[in-house]
Formats: sequence, C-alpha cells, structure tokens
Amino acid sequence: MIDKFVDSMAEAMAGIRDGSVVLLGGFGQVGQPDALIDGLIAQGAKDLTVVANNAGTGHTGLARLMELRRVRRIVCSFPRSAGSVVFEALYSAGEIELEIVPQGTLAERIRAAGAGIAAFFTPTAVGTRLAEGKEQREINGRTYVLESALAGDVALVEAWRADRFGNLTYRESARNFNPIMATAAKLTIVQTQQTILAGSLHPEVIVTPGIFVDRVLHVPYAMQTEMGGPDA
Amino acid sequence: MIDKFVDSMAEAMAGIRDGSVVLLGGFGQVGQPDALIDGLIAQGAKDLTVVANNAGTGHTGLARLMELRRVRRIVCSFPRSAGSVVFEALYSAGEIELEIVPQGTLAERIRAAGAGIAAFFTPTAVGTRLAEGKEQREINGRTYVLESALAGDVALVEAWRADRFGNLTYRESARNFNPIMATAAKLTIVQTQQTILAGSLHPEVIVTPGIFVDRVLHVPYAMQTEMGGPDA
Amino acid sequence: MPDTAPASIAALDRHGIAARIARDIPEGWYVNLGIGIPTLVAEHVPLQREVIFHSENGVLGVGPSPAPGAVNPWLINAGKQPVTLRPGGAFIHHADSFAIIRGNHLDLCVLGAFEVAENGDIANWATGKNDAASAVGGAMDLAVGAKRLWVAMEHTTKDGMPRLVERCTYPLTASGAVKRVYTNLAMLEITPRGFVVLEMVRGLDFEQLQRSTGAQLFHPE
Amino acid sequence: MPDTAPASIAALDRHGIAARIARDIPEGWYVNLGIGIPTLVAEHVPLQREVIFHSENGVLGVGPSPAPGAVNPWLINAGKQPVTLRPGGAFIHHADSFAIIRGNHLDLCVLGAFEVAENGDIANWATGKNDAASAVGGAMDLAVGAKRLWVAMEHTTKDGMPRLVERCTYPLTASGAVKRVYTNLAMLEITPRGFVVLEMVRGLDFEQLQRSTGAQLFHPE
Repeated sequence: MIDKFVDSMAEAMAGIRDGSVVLLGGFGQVGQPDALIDGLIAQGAKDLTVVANNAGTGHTGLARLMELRRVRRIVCSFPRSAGSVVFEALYSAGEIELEIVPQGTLAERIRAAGAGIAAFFTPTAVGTRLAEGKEQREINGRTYVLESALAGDVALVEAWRADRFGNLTYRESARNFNPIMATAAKLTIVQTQQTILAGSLHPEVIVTPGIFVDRVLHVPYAMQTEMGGPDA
Repeated sequence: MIDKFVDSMAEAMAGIRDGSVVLLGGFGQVGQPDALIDGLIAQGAKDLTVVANNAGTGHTGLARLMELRRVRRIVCSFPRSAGSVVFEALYSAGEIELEIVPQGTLAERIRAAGAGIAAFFTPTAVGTRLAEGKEQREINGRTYVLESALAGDVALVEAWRADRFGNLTYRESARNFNPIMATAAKLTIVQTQQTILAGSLHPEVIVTPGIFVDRVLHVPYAMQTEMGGPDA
Repeated sequence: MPDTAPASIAALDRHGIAARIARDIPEGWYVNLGIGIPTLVAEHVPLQREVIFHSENGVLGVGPSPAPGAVNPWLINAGKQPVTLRPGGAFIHHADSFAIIRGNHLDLCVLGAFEVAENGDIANWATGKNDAASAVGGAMDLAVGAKRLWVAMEHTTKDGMPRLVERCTYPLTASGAVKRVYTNLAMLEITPRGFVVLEMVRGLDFEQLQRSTGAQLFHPE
Repeated sequence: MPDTAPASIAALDRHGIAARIARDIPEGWYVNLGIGIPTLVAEHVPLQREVIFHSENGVLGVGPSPAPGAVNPWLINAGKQPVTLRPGGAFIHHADSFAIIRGNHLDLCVLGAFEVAENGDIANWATGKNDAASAVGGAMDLAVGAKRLWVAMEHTTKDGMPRLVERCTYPLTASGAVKRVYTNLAMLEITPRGFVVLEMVRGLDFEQLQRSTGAQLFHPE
C-alpha cells in the first residue's frame, strides 16, 4: 500500500545534505512550512541555498537558519521587509549571497524546473538592472529576456489536507508558491494540517497530485503554533 | 453586476472574424465544445486556423467545419485517427495545411501564450523530424529545441459548471486542453453543462478563474446531444 | 481663504488620490493594486460596482479588510495585510497568478513610484545603485504585464523635488510602461509627446504645475 | 512436442509480453502506458499492488475498464477508451499533465514501437518520409520525459524482418531514450555496448535470437 506519511520529524528530514538547494513555500507568514523549517534547523544541513519569496523576519524560522550561518545564498524577490533584521545584518556584513528575482520570474523559473522546460523568454525586467548581462531577444516586435529553470534538491511545503498518496490541497492564500515548489525538487516534504486517513481526496479538487510528493508529516496547527513543531 | 452569461448562440458567436485562429478544447470526443462548434458552423467565419489535439472524426463538428472548406490550416498532435476521413481527404488533395506538434509541446505553447512567455526550450522532439529547422541549444549538457507561444483569437471551451463571473470547473477527463486554451485567446467562449445562478463557485475548486472568460452559454447536455445545440 | 493664495490649492491627500483613481475604474475590470496609495483605491470603489481585485499571492476577488476579531490568518494580500474574499473570488498558485499578470489579462495595475519619466519609464523599487538588496517583488511583472499601468504618487518629494521627470535617475522597474499618473496635484496621460495634463486640482494653474514638474507638460490636443 | 523443434519456442502472445512487463513494475511507481500492448500491462498488475497509471489527457490513477453499462462518458484514457479511476486518482489539465511527463516525474513509460536501435533510438509514430500526416500524439514527450522508457513489441515484423536494428530506418520518436525492450522472444537491456539479452523465452537459444535481430546481441557481463 502506498503510504507517504512519516511518523516523525527526523524521518521527514532524513537525508538532506549540506549544499542542498532548498525551496521554501509561503508568502510572508502564510503557507510557510514553519514546522519543517524548524525540523531543518534541528537536522543540521548547512551551506544551503534557499529559494523563497522573502528572506525571513525576526529570529525564528528562515531567519534563525540564516542566523546560524547555515544559508550560503538566498534567491528571492523581496529580501528586505519589515523585520528582515537577520538578513540585513548578514548581507551588509557580506556573509550571505543574494540573487534578486522578480516575483513572477521566480515563480515561472520554479514551474519550468518542474515541467522540464530548461529556459524561457519573458518580458519582465527588460530594460532594468535585473536583466543586465542576460540574453535578450526581440520576438514579434517586443524584447524578452532569457531566464532559466530553477530546480531544488528539497522542497518544504505546507498543505491543508493530504492523503496517503501524497495528494494535497491548500487553504486560501496559503497556496501561493507551495504547489510549484512541490513539482521542482528531487525530494518534496510536506507538512499538513489535516489528513484523510480513511480514503483519498476528491480527484477534482486536488491541487498537487501525489506524484510530486515524497513524504508527508501531520502537523496540526495548534501543536505547531504552541510548541514550535511536533518535535520541538 | 458582472454577468458573462449570454442568452443565445448568436450572441456567443458574435464577432468571430474570417481568418481567426480558433482554439478548440477537448481530447477525442471528451470535453469538446460540440454546441459551440455547431454554432461556429452556423456563424459562418471562414479561412480559419484551428488548434486542437485531433483533426475531427466523421462528418460532424470540426470535421463538418473542414468539409465546408472553412478551415485553411490545422495545428494538432494527432491528425490521423479512426474516422478522420474528412481531414484525410482534404489533406491528400492538398486542400488543408497541417502543422503537427507533439502533444506536450502543443499544450505548453498554448500555456505560454496565456502566460506571456514568448518562447521556451523543450527537450521534446530533439533529434526528430519535428525539430528540423528549429533553433536548438545545449543547456546543462542536454539538447533542447526552441518553441514559440501559440495564441488564439478565439477559444471554444466546454465546462461542467460556470458562475456569472465566468469561473469554471470541468468534469473528469473533460478538463484536458480546456483550461489552457481559455487563457490563450483574445475571446474565450464557454459552453457549460451547469450554471451556478444564485451565487458563485467555491473559490478553492475553481479551475479557470473568470478573468480568462468572456462569454458563457448554458448548454445542458441532453439538449446538446439530442438537438445538436440549442440553436440547431 | 482668498482664491489666489498658494494655500488655496486643493491638493489631494492620499485618500483623495485613491478616490480620484477609483472614479476611473469601471465595473467588470480586473485590477491589481500595489502597496501604498494604490491599496487605498479599493476602499473608494463602491461594493455594488463589481471590480475584481487581484493580488500577486494568488487571490482573485480581494475584498475589504476584515473586522477586528474576524481576521482569517490564511487570507492576506500581496502587502501581507489580512483581507476578505468577495463573491466570485478564486485561489490560484503563484505561477498561475503571474501567468495572469504577465499574460496581459489584468485590465489595470496601479503602482506607486519614486519617479515617472515622460517616456513612460517607471522607477519604484530601488533608490540607488548601492541599494543592491532592494525588494522588487512583483512590480516588474505587473508593470510590463497589465493592459494599463497607472501610477499613484505625490507630485514632488518631501523636499519639493519633482517626481515627474525627463529621465528616471533611480533604477527602472520597467521602460515605457506607464499610461497615466495620478498625483496630489493633477492627472496626466503619457503620450508620444510626453506628459499631457488632463486635470488639475482646484486653485492650481498650468504654470504652477509646470514648476513642480521635471519635464515639459502639454495641454491636450 | 520435442524440445528441439522450432515450434517448441514458447513465444509470448501480446498478453504474455504485457504480463512479463507487469512483473517488473513495483508498487508505488507512476507509469504511463502507450497504445497497444502497453495498455494491456495494467490488466496484469494485481489491484492490491498499488501502481498509479497516468494518462496524457490529465488522469492520474487510471483504473480498469468499466463494466458494460457502467461506462462514464467523461472518463477516457489517452487511447480514448473508457476507463475508471482508482482511489488516490486526480484530474489535471493538459499542460500540467505534460509537465509531469516532460519534468521527469514518471517512473516509467511503456511504448510500442516499429523499431528500436542499439543506441536506444525509438521509431514509433511514422513509417516513412511520405507519411507527413502521421499522428505523433504524446509519444515524443513521453520518450524524452519519463525516468525509464521500456518498449513492448514483437521481435520481428509479420514478414520476419527485425525490429531491433543497428539504426532506425523510420522517422525517430526520440534518440537514445530506450532502456529496455520486451518482445515476444526476449527481454533486452540497452547499454553502451548495445542490446544485452537478459531473458529469452523457453526453447529459444541465443543464436536463434541473434538471427531474428538486426543488431549485435550481447550476453550480460
């Protein structure tokens, strides 16, 4: 019987190696796999490249991972925001590398990696600093810039519901980057608020089919917020 | 109040011009907007380019449109199949142009048009006759071929449920090409089996948001199969 | 106050600019609102005029802020503020959300800006070459992707320096993208000639507006 | 029948080839089956061994054919035959379906073929340069996209001409893509050396198999 549920955070995090490219779902605090990020902090992998929309806030989660000097490089669209104190300190000290990518280009590069598309021509950023040094081409009278696929070794995803096949749904705006990141990594690890233990999700409402998912950890929300994760 | 429902087939078809590129949803008979194709036959536009997975079967629907010499060119992945008698006769007589596109490249070209991506590098068809004359490039040690976006003037789409905002769901394998074609045309016309008149579809299960939809015609299935379309 | 004194210029406040923009948005448009003054625009579109607000983080049909105590932690806009969902709304993922943006499906995007140039260039994300860690977010995608790009901003900086200029000095967000600018002083259209003044606030004359502007202004033809 | 007569060769029929392939598919794999012999493979995977069959037209979890009278007209496979959906199944659109294929997410694709070459080239969609209207469907995407491409076919044509060859003569579907070939006579792996014979049917010897094959055969190292 197919069963992608794992019983512990340690099992969920097994095998993540130093030097990995880690895709982190979420937009701001919403849809962020907080428990899995805490699990990654505990797991110990370092020299990571993190791909996420934001560069973390406060001193928890991604910010904590950076503060522990475990992140060599971050690829994001919105590094500097209210509370991004850890990132800003590391960046101005030259202790973290940054690649800024327009948010839509970031999403499309991740989607391309999951879809087997090596590169694509987009109109975004043409004529700006973020297109400098990149191949440009006029197609049907408009200028486009070539952007390449952005794949991960690991994706950490927050779902709302999951079944044993790894099929997922998301809740409201917590969907955001999660479904595309789930497609783009060699190892996709999911924390889910609810489980469908007796059966499977309705086939018409599944957003991420289980083919993209390797491991699912059940992390009820209350547990997560009160205790910082099931293993914390 | 936003209301994308139209009352008649004539209203649904209004303004389709000679020379249009028409995207036809469906895979085989499933998810094909049969009533709208009949409506297009009645509407009269000619010199059309049709983009569809198949090239029609028997003497109805797309095959009938071709038989009436209204289709100049067809872009598809699977032209010759059981019953594609009209296409085969026209093609061997040199009376219709054909562009064969691998099915996944066809889907991705349509999706690219809807997503503002001008062109993309795909591994499909490299080393085959269908990549001849196309730009190729080695990226990370693998060869890819450049394919361009494929946009429509008009998309004809079959939905299962629609609300007044033009939000759509599909039924089972009738989803197929419909959602991507809905994104890729200047004018997207939908036939729907069911309507949500009193309210709107649940926001988590919508497959095509109304932003992609211009007109919706209610075509209950029984009517469609028994009478060939509401105006027939 | 006498009509001739400078103080009599009826400059708009932030809500005034937003309300002016809201008047120009017809029912049925799909609209993305940037952070700042643009976000306020939604408050000035009457609920009975159905406009579908899109947010980059995968929300179509963004509605007003929730009442205190009724905040849904799963539902935010691109500015990371809690919002509600209006009837007809839908949730989509980020690649689909930016397919909508890049694919030219939005009728309108309203952004704030540091500078707008007479050729339609917009600079709204970084203030200098040293500011390498600036947050671009979705601004570049929105600026090139929407059918219309309107800018909402103060006509000058706090120091009185013009924000409507011949050429942007700050790093560009997009080139040649802006169609209209709504400021606290005027509404201007960008045409092949440059800035054309369509409206000014009460008490302001063309010459005064020109003095606050870093590029040549034109009357409508 | 005596063991030495040619008639004693226990050549597999179409279901025999399909059943042999089914033995090699472990639980949990995501598998796409082409038209013809490959489609039969699903019938030989016991239902309790959970394998998720994918169909290009946006179905994950394809199940057995429905009982007569229980056909669901909205649910077909890529061969346009009515099917059912197994627990855990999902419906997706065509671009997402081919993202799965092209993006290297399928553990296995099984295709039929006219010819397979010793370098892994496969020809399965068109029989000649004149056949310009051949139907390629999703074969080219599947051949390059799946983690493993296995071919199911007769070892020779009806006229006895080899289908396993040094170089394909028919138009290619993909180059260097095939990993294994399952025929009515043998199971072969394609390696840098060429065709390596892993199994032969009962009553057949290596020399006989070589005579039915258009390329050099090798024993496993």
